Amino acid sequence: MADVLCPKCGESNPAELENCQFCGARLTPLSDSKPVDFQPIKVGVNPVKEGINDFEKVIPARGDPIYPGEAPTRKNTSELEPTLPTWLHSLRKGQDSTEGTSAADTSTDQDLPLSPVPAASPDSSGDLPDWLSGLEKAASSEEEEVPGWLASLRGEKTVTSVPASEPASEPISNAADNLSAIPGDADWVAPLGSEPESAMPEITLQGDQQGEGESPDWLESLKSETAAPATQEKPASPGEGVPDWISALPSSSEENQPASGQAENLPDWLDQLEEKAVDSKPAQTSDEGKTIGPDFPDWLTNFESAPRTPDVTAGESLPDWLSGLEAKTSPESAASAPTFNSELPPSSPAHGEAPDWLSQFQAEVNAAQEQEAKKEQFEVAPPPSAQDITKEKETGMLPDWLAGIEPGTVPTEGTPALIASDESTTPEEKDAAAFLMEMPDWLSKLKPEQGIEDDLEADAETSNLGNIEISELPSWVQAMRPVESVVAGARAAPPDSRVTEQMGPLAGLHGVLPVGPGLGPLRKPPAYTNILQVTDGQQRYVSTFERLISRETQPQAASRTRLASNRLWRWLIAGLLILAITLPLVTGISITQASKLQPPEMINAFTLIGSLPSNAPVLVVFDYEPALSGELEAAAAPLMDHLLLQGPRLTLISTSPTGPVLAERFLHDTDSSPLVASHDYQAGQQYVDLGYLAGGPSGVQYFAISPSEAAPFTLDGQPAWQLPPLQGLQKLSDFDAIIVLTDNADSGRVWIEQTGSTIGNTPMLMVISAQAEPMILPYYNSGQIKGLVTGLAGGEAYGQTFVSPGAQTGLAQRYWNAFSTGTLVAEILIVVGALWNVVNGWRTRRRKSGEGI
Amino acid sequence: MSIWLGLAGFGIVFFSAVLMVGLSYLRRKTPSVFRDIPAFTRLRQAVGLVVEDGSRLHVSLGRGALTTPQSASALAGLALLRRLADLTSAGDRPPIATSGDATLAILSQDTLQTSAKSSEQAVFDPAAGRLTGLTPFSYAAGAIPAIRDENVSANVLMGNFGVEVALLTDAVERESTFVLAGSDDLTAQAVIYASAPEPLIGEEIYAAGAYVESSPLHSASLTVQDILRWLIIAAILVGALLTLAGVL
Amino acid sequence: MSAISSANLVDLITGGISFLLTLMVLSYLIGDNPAFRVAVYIFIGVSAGYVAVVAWHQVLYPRLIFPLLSGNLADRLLAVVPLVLGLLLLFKLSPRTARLGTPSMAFLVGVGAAVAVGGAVMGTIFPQTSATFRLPSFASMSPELSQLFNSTVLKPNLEKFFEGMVAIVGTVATLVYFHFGAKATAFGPQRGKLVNVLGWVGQVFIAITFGVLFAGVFVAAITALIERLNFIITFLSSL
Amino acid sequence: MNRKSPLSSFIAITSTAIAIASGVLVLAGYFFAQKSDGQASLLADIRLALLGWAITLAGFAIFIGVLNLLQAHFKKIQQKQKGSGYSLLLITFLVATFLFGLASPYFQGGPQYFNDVFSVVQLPVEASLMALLAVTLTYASIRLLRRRLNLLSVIFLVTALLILLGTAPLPFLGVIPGLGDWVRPFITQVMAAAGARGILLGVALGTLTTGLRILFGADRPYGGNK
Repeated sequence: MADVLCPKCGESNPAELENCQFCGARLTPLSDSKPVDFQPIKVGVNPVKEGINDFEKVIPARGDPIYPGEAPTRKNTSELEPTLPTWLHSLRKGQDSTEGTSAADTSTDQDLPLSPVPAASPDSSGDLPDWLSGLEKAASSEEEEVPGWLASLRGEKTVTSVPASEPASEPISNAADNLSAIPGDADWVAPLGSEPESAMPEITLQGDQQGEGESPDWLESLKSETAAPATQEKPASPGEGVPDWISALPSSSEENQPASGQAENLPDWLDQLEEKAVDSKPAQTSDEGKTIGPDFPDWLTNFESAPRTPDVTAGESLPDWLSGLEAKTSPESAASAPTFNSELPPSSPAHGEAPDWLSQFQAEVNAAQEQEAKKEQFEVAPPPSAQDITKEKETGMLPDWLAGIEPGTVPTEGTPALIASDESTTPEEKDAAAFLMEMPDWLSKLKPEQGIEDDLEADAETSNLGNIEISELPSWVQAMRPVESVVAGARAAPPDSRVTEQMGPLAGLHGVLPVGPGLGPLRKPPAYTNILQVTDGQQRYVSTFERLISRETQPQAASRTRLASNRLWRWLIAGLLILAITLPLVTGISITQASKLQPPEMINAFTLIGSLPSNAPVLVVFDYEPALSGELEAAAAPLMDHLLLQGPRLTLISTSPTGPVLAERFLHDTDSSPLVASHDYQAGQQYVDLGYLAGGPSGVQYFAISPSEAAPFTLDGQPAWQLPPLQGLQKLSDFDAIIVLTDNADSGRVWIEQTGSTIGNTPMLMVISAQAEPMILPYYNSGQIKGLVTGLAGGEAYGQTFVSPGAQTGLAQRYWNAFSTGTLVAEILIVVGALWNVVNGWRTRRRKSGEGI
Repeated sequence: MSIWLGLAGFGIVFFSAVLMVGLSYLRRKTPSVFRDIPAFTRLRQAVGLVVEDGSRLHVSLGRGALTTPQSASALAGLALLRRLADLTSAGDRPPIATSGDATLAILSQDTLQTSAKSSEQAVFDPAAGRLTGLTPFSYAAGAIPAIRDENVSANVLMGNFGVEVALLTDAVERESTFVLAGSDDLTAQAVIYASAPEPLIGEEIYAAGAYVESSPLHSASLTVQDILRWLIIAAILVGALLTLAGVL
Repeated sequence: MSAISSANLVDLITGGISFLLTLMVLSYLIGDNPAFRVAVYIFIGVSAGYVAVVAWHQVLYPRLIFPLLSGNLADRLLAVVPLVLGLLLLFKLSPRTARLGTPSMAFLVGVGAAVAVGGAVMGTIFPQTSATFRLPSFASMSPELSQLFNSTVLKPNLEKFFEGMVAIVGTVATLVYFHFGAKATAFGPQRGKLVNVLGWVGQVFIAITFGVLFAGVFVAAITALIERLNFIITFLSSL
Repeated sequence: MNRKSPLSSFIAITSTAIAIASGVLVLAGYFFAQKSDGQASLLADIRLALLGWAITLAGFAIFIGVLNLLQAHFKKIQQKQKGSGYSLLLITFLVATFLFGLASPYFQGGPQYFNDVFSVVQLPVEASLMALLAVTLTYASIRLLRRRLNLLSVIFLVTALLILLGTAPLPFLGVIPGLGDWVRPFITQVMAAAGARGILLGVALGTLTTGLRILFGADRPYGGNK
């Protein structure tokens, strides 16, 4: 690049000149622009928007842009100028802030060209030791300009993590002040300071002292920029970087105010604050993405794709970076995992390209035919966003947009990814994740190069991403142009009013960005878009995009159609089961001989009951739901029959509200439990119902410690412990036996574990539903339960072992035949049905694959 | 003896508490990676579809009373509900939360209200957080209409259920909508394993926070679980060796 | 005479209601229908009312009202706290005032969390861990070498030993399966080889466990079906 | 959540304080329940007191819940929403049951009649719902292989079938020898017990961390901001 064209007059000047020899307009910044420009933007939150609004605002401040109507071919280099302010501004900000704090900066500037890394380290070690290390590591592994990037990346990291918690925790206004009072605020200096270091290498390559010369008016420009949002903190300034900043703050500070006050949950609110502050990044990168005029999609795709280069290269050298990348996949979003994985491969080629892509870009700056090539892309570039705008307008599917952006930002960025795990508390992030499904499809369409070909495969999509990195940068450079014209028109406007742009694709920016907490990208945006001048070219893309959307909704329909429920099967099962059960019940024929199984645990229960003295105090716990009363009554009837024959004093209690009634019913209802009801036990004389013991485990423990305090009253509200059945009972161990009837392994465990310390030598028996067996049996094996009767089978076996004197058959025996036939039918149904389903599924799958081929 | 047991218990809790805090700060620098749980991936997709087609999300929190150890699963469910409520905050209709315990119902209303406020939705319908019944089966039966009648396209059953969960999964199956189900109760898990397309097994329900929200503290909790897990395994193996040697 | 008939009448009515409700619920097998809905809503109403009554008779009255009315000063003071917290809960009835009830819920949640933690550590982690390594010790197995070959001592012990080993492997493998930590790779998060292998074994154990539990639930369900059908049959036959 | 009034932030702060304090106290009561002499410690007493309050409060909450239920269904009826007839039914039976239950102790045979209400309405419906599961579960296990066709599903089904065969006797054959007395016990008592233990331990770990997050005040389901 021997000559530089003056942005103002277009005359060519020697490269070493910093001002145009003809018109005096500044020249040099241009060349610095590219490297620094996209660094801050791609890397972190603020840089992105800073970049943007710098770009908006500095344009007027800086020399004349190209005049509208001038042929791009002639003005190719000057077209690039618009891009200056972005980097320049961030650079300046960085510098003056660092000047404001540490004079070391200027010295570092001189050092930098010689050895970037040491240059960065001295004052980085000053305030940000942690990224220094990363910087050094990076430097070792990267070529010339990469250390700078790394530094900035590192810097960004600290930006987000260090100061974030500060402003976020205080009212918005303070936060805004923090922003405006940059040199004063240490937190601010850290991140800002980190940026120039990152930028240094490039700066020093081309005239850095010039950069310092200008500092005063940058300072004020910087001030104006930060002051503006500070003063007007309202949703109307989305295009702004800083307003976003703030808009992010309310969400955090607001949500955290209660929290921030209290000391107890310090860890919580602290990390929340950090999260929130960090959120501002994805929040508004995406917001800009969807709201800002045509060029922004490309911006973003650029900025997202660009950082990939250093990160991935670093990824190999720096494990923690890599982990940073990994971090995206699992904790943040399972959904993003697939896309991320699929993206990694292309990204590695990407980093291969990016460095030379950089240099190549520098070379290209002045090459006209290159510009031509890019002009094509420029024509292509805006539409995607045009589509987006219309898209927001019609369908509130912004999240897709976000999704489209996120995968770019999120998995690829090294350092931000570290933060990303925090970010994901923003709705936006979630949405992005939630929508990642659709993203690949249409994002790929968004890429101008990709046009309208649609392939849903992730790898195809990622290959697109790969291309973007190389091809799209020019398009955003081009994209500056319309903005130029706008700004040129509004040049005279004061710094603040630059916020509100009247026309051009960027117009309406500010009405657009959702500001404020929880305003997720899912929000349907206000109808600002009607002030957009939609060219027929954009119209074309709108229609294209609608097509894309319509296509995109198809997989949704597909994913909706799950296995349809099969009524026929249900009816068949129901019919057969009912038939198989009813027949034996009605006919009463015995087709099954009595169970010969005599489980040892059942035998133990039997002998234990048999060994009880008469009038022995026995505690019976009714801990089952009415739903399982059928099974438990059948299972427990023989045992209870056997027990009542010994004439014990019963104490009934239950930890489920319905237990007491079930107990009463079990003791008295002749239909449901003829065996037991036949003993006709009398409340108050032979048994006491202590009713419902509230409080679950703690209630049980309370009861275990002091029964009379935990359950002072009977079911009908009279003091229980004076009644005859409870005479002389104080402790749990005073009972001769404890019998727990439960359908639920948990309540069984509770009784075993909570009473363990106070039960003494009192044996505990259990009658359990078959479903609880695996969890309860171990306690029998470990001796904590002395006997166990499990389900219908256990009851039947008990009935076989203990023949009631009245020779009545219990429910278990009556059910036994039906049980055997019913289960058999069910088994057959399961086997047949399962096989049928397997074959069916296999057939359909094969048919599908057949269609696929 | 039981004093020592108590001390040991305290030790474990204290240890994990310190670990959680410490890790949650480390996590900020180097987040941890967790194994893929497809159920959560599908949940995200389902939630996305819910917002898109204006249908509703239904979260059922089970019936674990707060005063019982089963409360934890419900609390995990509530944390998930908050996230999902935020995610769907811009959807046409807020999610429905059904529960079988009064305290849970109140908490679900609080959660939904908080989410509605933070997402600046003026309208909050208290009927969105419902108590559908006070006994397990009445709760399940009461939740069935919510699944069927309210244009629900995605269901999340997370909390303390018993076998009655089969009624819910069956109702969902009849509607052929999405369901993500998990419980701390083993029997319920078995039923879910058989009847739900997206079962969450064992402690996976407690990982929901980390997988859907991934705040440092949540991912730290998972790491703490892993650490304790291996401690327990070590204890088991050592104990086994000692018993073999006859020491214990 | 009239007493008997009236008793029969009562039985007939009660039995008839239960019979109808049973049929209405079972009609769900055909598909969701109004009859089922009616039965369910009646059921919800009744059960809610029932639980509320139980809560009053078994919780609020003995724990709150009784101490307040006829307790000593300490009792009353102790009862005042839940009374206040309970009254605060009333604010939860309206979304506008709901905030005022928050402290009560916070109290409940705090206690609930503590109960959960305490129960998990003292109620599950300790007992289950210690229960896992119940192996017959070799010491008990063979006090003397001669006894080692005494099958009456050895065989049951060896069985126990084998079972104990399976139990340990199963428990450990299952625990390992849940291990969350992983390394991100190009193919998504991957866990270590050992973890994967053990985790797979664990999955098999989990599948078996669920199979057993599922069978148990199924048996319980089919027993309930038998009980219901038996009820229907007996009722019809009693007509 | 609440930037509006200092009151609400005050409430939020106190609430979190209450949650953490009560939780820590109860937890301490768990671990330091006994003094060295085996007597219950002060912490244990405090814990019991707090639990007592919690239980009472839960009782209160039941009434709040019932009122919420009534509110919701009243609203349905007012807005003439679909199914408001059911709501009317629900409300009627709820109120009737409740009033009857409250009054029952105070007239002759009241409790008995109240129990009848339970066993006439609630019990049959619940039992029938459980009975429905017999069909539902059969259907589910049939669909399982359609949903997830993998080795684990097969193992699951085979185990379930083995257990069923080992539990229920076959008509005319009885329980298959060896299956009921050896295979089933081994699977149930050894393998399933081991798996269950592993899962329970895992669940306990999850419970532990979840509870701790509450005790940190990190998760605040009670209308905090998380």
